[in-house]
Amino acid sequence: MTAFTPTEMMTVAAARALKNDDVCFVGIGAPSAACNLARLTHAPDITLIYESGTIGTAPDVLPLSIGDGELCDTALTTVSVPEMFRYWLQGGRITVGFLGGAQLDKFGNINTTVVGDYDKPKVRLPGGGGAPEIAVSCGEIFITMKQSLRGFVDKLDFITSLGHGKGGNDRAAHGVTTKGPTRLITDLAIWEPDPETKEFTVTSLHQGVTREQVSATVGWAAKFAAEVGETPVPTAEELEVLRDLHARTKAAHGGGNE
Amino acid sequence: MTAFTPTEMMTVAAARALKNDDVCFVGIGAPSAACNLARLTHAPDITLIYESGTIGTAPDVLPLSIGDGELCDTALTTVSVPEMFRYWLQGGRITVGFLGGAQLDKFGNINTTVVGDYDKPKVRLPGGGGAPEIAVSCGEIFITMKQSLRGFVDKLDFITSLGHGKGGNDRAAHGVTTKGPTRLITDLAIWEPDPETKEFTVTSLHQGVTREQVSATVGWAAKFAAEVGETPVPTAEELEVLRDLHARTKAAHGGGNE
Amino acid sequence: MAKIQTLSEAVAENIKDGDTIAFEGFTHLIPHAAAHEVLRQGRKDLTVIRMTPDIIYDQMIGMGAVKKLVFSFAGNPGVGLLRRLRDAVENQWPRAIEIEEHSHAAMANAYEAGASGLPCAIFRGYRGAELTRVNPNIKFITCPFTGEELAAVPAHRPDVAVIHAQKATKKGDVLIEGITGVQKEAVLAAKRSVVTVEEIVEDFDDVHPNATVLPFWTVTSVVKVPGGAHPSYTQGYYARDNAAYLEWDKISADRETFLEWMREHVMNETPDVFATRVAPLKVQG
Amino acid sequence: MAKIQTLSEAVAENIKDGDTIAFEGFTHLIPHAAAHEVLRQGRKDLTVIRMTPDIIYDQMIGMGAVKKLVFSFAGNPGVGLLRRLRDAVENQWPRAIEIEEHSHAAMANAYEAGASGLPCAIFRGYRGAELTRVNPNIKFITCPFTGEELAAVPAHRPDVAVIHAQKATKKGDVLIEGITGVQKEAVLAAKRSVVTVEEIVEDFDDVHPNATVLPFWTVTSVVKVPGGAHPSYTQGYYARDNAAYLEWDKISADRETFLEWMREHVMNETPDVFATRVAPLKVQG
Repeated sequence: MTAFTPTEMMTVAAARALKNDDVCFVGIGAPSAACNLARLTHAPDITLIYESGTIGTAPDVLPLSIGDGELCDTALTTVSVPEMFRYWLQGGRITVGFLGGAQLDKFGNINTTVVGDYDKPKVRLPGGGGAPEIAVSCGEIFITMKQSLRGFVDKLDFITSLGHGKGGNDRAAHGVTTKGPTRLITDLAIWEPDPETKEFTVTSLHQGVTREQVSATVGWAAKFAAEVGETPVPTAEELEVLRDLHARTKAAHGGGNE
Repeated sequence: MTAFTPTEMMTVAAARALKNDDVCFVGIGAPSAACNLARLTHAPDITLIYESGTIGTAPDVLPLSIGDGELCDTALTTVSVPEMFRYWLQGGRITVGFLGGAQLDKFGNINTTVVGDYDKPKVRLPGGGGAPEIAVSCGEIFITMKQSLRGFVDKLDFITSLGHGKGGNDRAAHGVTTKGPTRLITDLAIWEPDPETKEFTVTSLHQGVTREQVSATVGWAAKFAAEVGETPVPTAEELEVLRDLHARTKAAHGGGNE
Repeated sequence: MAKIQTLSEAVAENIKDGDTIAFEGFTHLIPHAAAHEVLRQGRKDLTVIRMTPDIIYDQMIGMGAVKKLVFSFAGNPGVGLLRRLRDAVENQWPRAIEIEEHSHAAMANAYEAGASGLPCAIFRGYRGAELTRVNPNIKFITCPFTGEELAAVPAHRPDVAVIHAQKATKKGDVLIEGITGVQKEAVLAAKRSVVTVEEIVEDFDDVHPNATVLPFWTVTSVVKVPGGAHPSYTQGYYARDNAAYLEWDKISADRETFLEWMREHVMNETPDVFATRVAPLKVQG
Repeated sequence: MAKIQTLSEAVAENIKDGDTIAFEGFTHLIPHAAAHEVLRQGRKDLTVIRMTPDIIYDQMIGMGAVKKLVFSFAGNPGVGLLRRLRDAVENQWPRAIEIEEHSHAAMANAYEAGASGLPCAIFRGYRGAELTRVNPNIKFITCPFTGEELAAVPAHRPDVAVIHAQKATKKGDVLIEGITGVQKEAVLAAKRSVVTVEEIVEDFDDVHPNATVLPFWTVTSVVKVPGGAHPSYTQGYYARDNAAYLEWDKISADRETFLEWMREHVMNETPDVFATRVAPLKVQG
């Protein structure tokens, strides 16, 4: 068996959750790697959309931003940004949206706006960007984040985008009909919302990870499903394709940086 | 001096009212001939827009419809119909819109919807198309119509598009800030709204036309401005360009009809 | 996910009695072949939406397939009135039809709102226009920032959109070029869609990056029907058959002439006839 | 009617102290050269609108030219946070700035509404999102047909829009290709506009009929500035200078380093330097 990093495990686990007929709203970083890994392995017909307007894109290397020329060059078509948010995202055509952020709570609500008070922030973060509407317009949301006490908090400083709100039916009470976060994929585990409370519960631990490690890296009392599986390790093919993708990316972008 | 028809006089008079920097929303028939005559004579930089989405079009022959391929082929760009009505018409970018119709009243209100009752029409006309918003969104409106008792009526059967409403400030009372009909160009005369009452008054008679002829072909008591001029007859150049345009049009479209 | 099908299959699978259907194409790319197949399959009680009903709906109305018409301009473009539509509205022949009448701006905005997943569209429209009196689907809302009154209409959300386009890929992606009208919006607003095309190609790699393209997963059914827009035109393929538009004025003037013509040229024909109709009208591709 | 001018003339004529300006370009085609000229001419108290402030506004904010920022995502794309913006928001250096914060959807809709001549945009947005608490320019209206609550934001109507594009004609028509972002909407929403371009050509006769084109009469000023989007990219001309984005993270980390860099690379430079900056990044046209 090949050795792999926790980040690789996270990316592979996210990729596996995608289906061949999914239409994904992709963000930069782990989601971009996961979506393109899925496209290059089990989901060749998957549609990848970046908020810059590129629809059905198939980049040979991972983009540096959501608006790289490579995304446009390889896209089926590129539309304006207003059209992207109106016809495509709000139009309800996206099956899976990826989100992540500086802070996450146990109901999948996310903060990417400020640490501290909004008017006198300790750290001014980038803000929501597409997230507030991605969170409510996509069929479902996958969240990818590395676990840490700083990021997995009991109470967000600011709710940038809605997950399951206060849990239970709170999402529907906001007039939202989409599923919201159905999967939280971290470097340690896979979490899914409890069907009733909507609180994230661990349903699968990555190889070699203990419940204690998981609990020690979240700011709330972590819950575990009745049956917790072990995430299958990355296959040789998954690792090879992912590493090739990263190597091509480094060669392409690294070259430009010298 | 060359002989000319009343329709030619009407088209030439309408063309002369257009300026080199106008942006015109063109309809089929007399407006199309007038706008293209202006473009081929004194207003080479005029922008002609047809509601099919063609912007900055310069057809060599007059189109049969507002969506002929020739319009697209010669346009600077062609946009979708929603964009045309949103960004271009409602966006307030059109300086002059042309309207005409089955019935016109003395305040420039127009009916192209029904003769008779709306629910039990004697004649079901085509309807408004772009007219309701052309009438309020263009900087000003030129109306071209041949005078007749059937068309120039005291009371419309249906108000398809707003002119000066009931006259005076009625247009502004509808929340409309554009000028509305500033010129009515017929086969007999040029009419302009009275500055106060907004009722159309004859400001220029075409050569050889009498006040009696004008009065006899409208269904209200025609008013004449304090000073009524005589419309300068078409110049040799105007007639030549117009007739060439019609000849090219007949040759192009006639051929397809045989 | 688009299926590449025959026109007969596409209509049978996607268009049902009582459906609300938008056949779109603004002067250009009018899906006549698909409409004829709908008539051959005997669909009835349809609610048909279209900015410019023209000949395509004059035929459907005259054949009694239409229960309700939603429209903004009902003329025979460049020719005159629509005589079958008039006969239905004025004399209820062959049946009474309901009318929901809008302006072009309202219709275009309603498609745009449908494509955007919104329940309604707002626009600066209908001021002083009497359609507000006869169409209960025109309302007004107040801008919460300026207090300005704006017109509102419900979004179009047809069961089916039917359009004609230049090309599709083998996967079912669709390319529309030239006067694109409201077709992209109509397809995105509809639950299902049938797209007839002039040709099916390998891919769109040589197409402009910002061309109007509908991805295969937004389209239900793609059918190759060369000439399928006749007597309207397809940019890059064939010109408008103006003689047919002029002729329609005479055919549609009389009920019996109309029925006879429809029997001969529609009911007893197949989609293949469209290729022969446009053969004399070909242009440089 | 577009004037073909120098960058110095275009900025002097169109951009005044206190103006509301949208510099747009979504990752692609960011008008850096124009922003530098605004700084050189010492404009101040600007309200700047932009979906993604990134380096261009980090520089303007750091130089104290900005009074208010309207935005939706303030990061250094692919790199991290914007350090000059943070210093202004967290420490009021070199001055305090007002913040009006939206989502991308709200910003895109606000430009679209501005281009459409509407006072506001409506969309399905901000549900459960806390920006509604801190931004009074987010309101809600009720759909008159379905009763659904929809978010509303005021239209963007900047005094000036500033963009970079591939080409202009001699008349001043502007062509934008590739990732077109919100630039067309920004120009149509604005009272005036300054457009820098890579080259000026005779006409657009060889361009796709549905390409994104702004006619000359919608544009105020056109300026040829090859490389004017550096360190972002211009599709068909040159690639993104990723090293510059990474370097910015270090330059902007310290106030003195920042000021020194701005003096050397912006305040004491001319627009001509942009052509030399992109020379090593050229791609096949």
